[in-house]
Amino acid sequence: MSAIPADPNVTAVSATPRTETNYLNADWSIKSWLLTGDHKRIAILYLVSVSFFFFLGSIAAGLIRYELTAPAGFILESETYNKVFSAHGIIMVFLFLIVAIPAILGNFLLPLMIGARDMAFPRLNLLSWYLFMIGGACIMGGMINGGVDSGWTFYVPYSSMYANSNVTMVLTGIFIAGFSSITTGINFIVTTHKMRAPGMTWFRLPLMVWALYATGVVIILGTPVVAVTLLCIIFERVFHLPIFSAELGGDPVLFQHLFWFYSHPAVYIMILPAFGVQSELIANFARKRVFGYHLIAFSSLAIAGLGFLVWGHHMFISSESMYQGVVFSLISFLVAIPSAIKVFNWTATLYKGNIRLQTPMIYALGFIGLFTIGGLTGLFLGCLGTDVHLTNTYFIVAHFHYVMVGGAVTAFLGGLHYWWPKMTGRLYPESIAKWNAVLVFIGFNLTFFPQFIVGFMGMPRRYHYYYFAPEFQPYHIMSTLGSSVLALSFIIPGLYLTRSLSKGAKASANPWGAHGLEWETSSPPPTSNFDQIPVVLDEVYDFDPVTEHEQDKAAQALEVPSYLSNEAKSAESEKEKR
Amino acid sequence: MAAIASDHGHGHGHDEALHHQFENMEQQNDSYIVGMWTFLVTEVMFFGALFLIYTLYRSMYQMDWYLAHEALNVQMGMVNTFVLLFSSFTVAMAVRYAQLQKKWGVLSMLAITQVCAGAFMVVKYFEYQEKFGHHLYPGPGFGSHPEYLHGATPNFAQLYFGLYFGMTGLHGLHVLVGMIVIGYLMAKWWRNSPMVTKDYIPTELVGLYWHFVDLVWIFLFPLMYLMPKP
Amino acid sequence: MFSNFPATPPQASSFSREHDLIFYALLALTIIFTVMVGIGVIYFVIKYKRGSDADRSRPIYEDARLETAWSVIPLILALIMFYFGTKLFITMRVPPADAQEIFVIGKQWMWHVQHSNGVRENNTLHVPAGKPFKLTMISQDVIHAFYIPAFRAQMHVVPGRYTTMWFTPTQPGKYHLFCSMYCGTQHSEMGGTVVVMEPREWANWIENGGQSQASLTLEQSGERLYKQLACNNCHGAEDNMRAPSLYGIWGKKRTLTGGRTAIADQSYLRESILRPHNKITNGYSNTMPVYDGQINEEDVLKLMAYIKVIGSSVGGPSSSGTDTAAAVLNKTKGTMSPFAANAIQYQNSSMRRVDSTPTTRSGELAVNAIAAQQEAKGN
Amino acid sequence: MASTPLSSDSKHGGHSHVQPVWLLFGNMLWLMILLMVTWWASTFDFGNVVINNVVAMLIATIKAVFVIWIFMGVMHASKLAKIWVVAGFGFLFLMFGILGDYATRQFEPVSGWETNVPNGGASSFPRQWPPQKKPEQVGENFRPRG
Repeated sequence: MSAIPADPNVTAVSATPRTETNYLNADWSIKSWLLTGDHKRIAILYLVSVSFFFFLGSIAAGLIRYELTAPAGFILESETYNKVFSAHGIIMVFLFLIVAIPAILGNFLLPLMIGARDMAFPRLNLLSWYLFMIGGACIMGGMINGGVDSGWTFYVPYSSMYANSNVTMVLTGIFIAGFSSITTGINFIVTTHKMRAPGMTWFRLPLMVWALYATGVVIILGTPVVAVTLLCIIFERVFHLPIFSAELGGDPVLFQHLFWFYSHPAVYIMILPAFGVQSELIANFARKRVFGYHLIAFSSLAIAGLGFLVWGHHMFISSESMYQGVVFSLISFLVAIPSAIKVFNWTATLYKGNIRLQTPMIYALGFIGLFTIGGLTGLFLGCLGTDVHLTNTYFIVAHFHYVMVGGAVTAFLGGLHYWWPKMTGRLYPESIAKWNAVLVFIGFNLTFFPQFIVGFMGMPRRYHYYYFAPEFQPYHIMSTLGSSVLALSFIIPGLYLTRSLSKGAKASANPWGAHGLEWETSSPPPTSNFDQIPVVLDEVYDFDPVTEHEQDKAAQALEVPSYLSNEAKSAESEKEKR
Repeated sequence: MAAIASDHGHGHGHDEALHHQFENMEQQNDSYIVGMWTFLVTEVMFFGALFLIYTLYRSMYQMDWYLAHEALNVQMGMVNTFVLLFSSFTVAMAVRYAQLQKKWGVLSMLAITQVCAGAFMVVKYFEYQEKFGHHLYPGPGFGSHPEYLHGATPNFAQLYFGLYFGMTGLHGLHVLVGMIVIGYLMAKWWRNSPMVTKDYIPTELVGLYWHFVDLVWIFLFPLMYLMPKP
Repeated sequence: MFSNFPATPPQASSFSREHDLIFYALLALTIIFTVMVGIGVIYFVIKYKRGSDADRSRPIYEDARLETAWSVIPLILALIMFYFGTKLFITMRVPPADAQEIFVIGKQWMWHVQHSNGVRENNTLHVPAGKPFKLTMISQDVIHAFYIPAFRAQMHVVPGRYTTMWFTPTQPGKYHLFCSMYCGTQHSEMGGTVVVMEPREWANWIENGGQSQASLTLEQSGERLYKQLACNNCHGAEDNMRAPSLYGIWGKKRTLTGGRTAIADQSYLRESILRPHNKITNGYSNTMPVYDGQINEEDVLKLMAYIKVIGSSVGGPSSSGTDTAAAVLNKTKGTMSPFAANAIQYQNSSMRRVDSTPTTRSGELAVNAIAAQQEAKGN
Repeated sequence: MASTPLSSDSKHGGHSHVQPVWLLFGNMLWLMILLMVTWWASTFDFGNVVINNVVAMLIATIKAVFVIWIFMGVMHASKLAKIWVVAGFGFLFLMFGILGDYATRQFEPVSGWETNVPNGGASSFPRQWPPQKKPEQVGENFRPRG
């Protein structure tokens, strides 16, 4: 995209002096951080808080896995086990997955990628973070005060009438966190429509922006429905207004309808930004324009649209009428097509590219593999015949972990590594990160593949004991083994990324030589992003593989390894010269 | 692509009301309007789910809900609807005066709107008082005076009143929030703060919110109070 | 090594084979697509690694043919899988007319199973191989789910309405029974075993009333409860001033106050027992006491079974198994319970067909035999 | 779609269209008349109950359209705002697809499902709040406690 093709191996030593003010060191006071309107600072605030909640959720996950290695459990009573898996579900869904990529990478990158100074409503953006923290505090307050044991789905007769753990506190927390998600959605939609730089037409937008726009639309149309449904449970528990109670003729299945009407689009809120990150990584590390740009952009919107028509496939056996089941199964199969198109397009992008196997690219390639398995196992659950046997078993647990951890978390890590130099102005250690990416892939598969098998054998979800079915134990032992490897592979990036904040090499404006408006400004960018609003003159990702290839050959001829490590070497050589 | 950033947009004089992230007033105004409408779409979905629950249960228990709805006082409902329609008109006038930057016009219209909103809440208070008196609030004591149920089966009538208190209560809460926001807006106009005098958008946004609250009542009133005989 | 390391659930019902066919077809599809994408990615990464000299001229960015190909082909495969899945789903959801009915009541953390000839079980289910069984299920508190992995059958058990599930066990043996919908503290302990027996073995088992103490058939205990609750004070043989007669109302259309009409099926009877004020028969007032909260679901089932049998010689149109066995209670002098007779006759039939056509019942109900035996044992 | 907000030569100042008083007042009067029509429609019986409901909702929708078009100023708002209004309310009907399940329930082939009243009745368990009940420890799956 840059008029002067940035030569990746000759690092453009930025003319401006190294210690110019940027959004990080502009003002060190706490007040400037807590009352900031700057979308980049809000993204950093989100990064810190979301990572904290991810850590808590992972502890709960570790506890579950450890508890399930023995058929009759180790240290937990059933009551506590139910609270632990509910905590894992609620924290991971409402405080990590729905928030992570949109609020951290989305908030940071959207204005940069479309050439705007900030989000359309900066103060609303800050309100979104405060609502998230208040919601998170309420949820964690509920957890500490005794936890909630109704699972993250809060099915009605149990959550409204028979659960005597503090469901009300956690539901108010989720209700408030929902509004944080709505305000982020409003910001995304209005910024994409109204704040694009001159020349940035809709088809010159990076695919990350398309994905964030589609996510914003899904958030706006879905979140209020679950907000009011959970509010009805709060009404029922606190004010005794019977809305879903079966005793008085209400219908518990109606709650499931309203809940899943949001919660299926919610899984698209989680995965669509991951598609956006994925398109960026594949395009910039294969140094080639994405194959079928228009198709990928429209398939994001197609997923956002069709996502609202398929909620019934969560309820095939919950006394939903047979005809409704058939209709939902058909539409669920149709919604799988856009995801399949995306995967094939990414694979085709690699054809005739100049592929660099750096850490973000390894995460991206891992994403393609894991998301393909995750997506295709979804077909088992969309197909009516097999869903009757597989629903509510560990097969479903494995499916949505393949899509959520294999998809959303892998893309989140890939995106975090890719934009880390831009966010913090520091480079992370490439070799450790690369091997850790492989470790994530291995640990993940070892954890969740056995769960497919134990699910097919019929172990139901949310089971604490299985001493009456000892044949499940070998798979659970394998899964716990894998989960320890996975836990390790999530801790390592936490360590070397925080270490890179102080000890990492300084990053230039464009360490990857990538194309994109966000790489035009310095890293970390100044508070108002661009000195002047850039004018976009040409297409997105306009690499030319042949010229790229010649540059690679030239770089290799000079025996100067042209990618990253060269960055550190040139920095030292520059110091010696001075 | 962006190397030669043309210095185009900064020729004309800066409006004081222009926020730093926008390039010109037209972009800013349009952004706020579209942003507010996006928020109103979420509110539509918010109340939409409740209307869906209402539609389902009413189709399931038509006769009992028709009998239970006779406990509602239609005259009070009509008064409330007139009050809200009139307040919608006064808010629209307030927005008009804001565009013409006439301070006292805005303040007077907003004052009338506050009075109307207050009247709405008072009428609602009396309605609720009457229902509590007749033991029509769902819960253990529901329906202890069956004559107020007009022959409806207690279980399904409890569903009706559960939804009645839920939906009108939530709508009342939105009216309350509207009164607070209009109060804040009047304080800003009273103190001639440039935020509202130079830029009519904040007043228009409050107007949009208030019209939405009136919109919900336009649907709530016939569904709750004026049920046709099944 | 793999004997006690199974990777697939046993195939023990008529659905299992067809279900596993679809499952393995989908598995094959998944493996093909994953391998295809995997090889594609690895090949491209190796061939077009940075600096590797491969022909990169004329890169393709848009290729309508290719894109339509990988949109249409997955669509066709998806529709094929949808077709087979739906066919199996419909067979799973429509029980055959001759299926014998079993009532299941899900209660927080245990299953009550009630065979229609009165045999009661907790957390276990004994069924003969080869006969279709229809389970009519209801929950007394929260949503549970009756799940038998070996039969590939699963259905939610919802409070407030009957849900139905059916299967035809084929392979004798002991299989797991789980509650697969989260229902509270001991959700993981709310299960047991499904014992599929040889028909003859099952006939003996049902004959001596299984292990539990079911001395009376459903209809008999219903009759006793009917008298105990003094229903017959008002509901006599004919309509009288106080209450309509219940003789022969099963399956008939009832006219209610306010011009509404309803067919007297299971839901109607249950509704009218628990909350009579909801559906008052035309010409009567709301005088019947409310039994909602006084009696539990089993009593409702007993009363309902008895009301079906009062006065009607032949069962009504609805397809539940017990209806065809209806006989006015006080006339019968049967020798063997119909189930046992039917099961043994099935055993002798030459070819063991999975969906054997039901033998018409002689209409005799051998309850007295069991009752007599019980009294003999009792005193 | 080549136009972007900045490059299009927007008229400066961006003062939106000021609505005349007679339009606002007339709109209010018209809405009050419609209110009376709604009240009359509820008392008047149009044949069967479905038509009554449809008429009531039709009048309410007309009132809603007038409030949105004139009072909320969508008449002279940008094209995008108009799309948002239509999309928002249109999406509501998509959600009413949930009722499709209840509509198709009575065609289920299994007896004991829905009679003409979709939800036959309610569970017979007495409603206690907050629920205090000790489950019976019976059945072979129970793990002997401590």
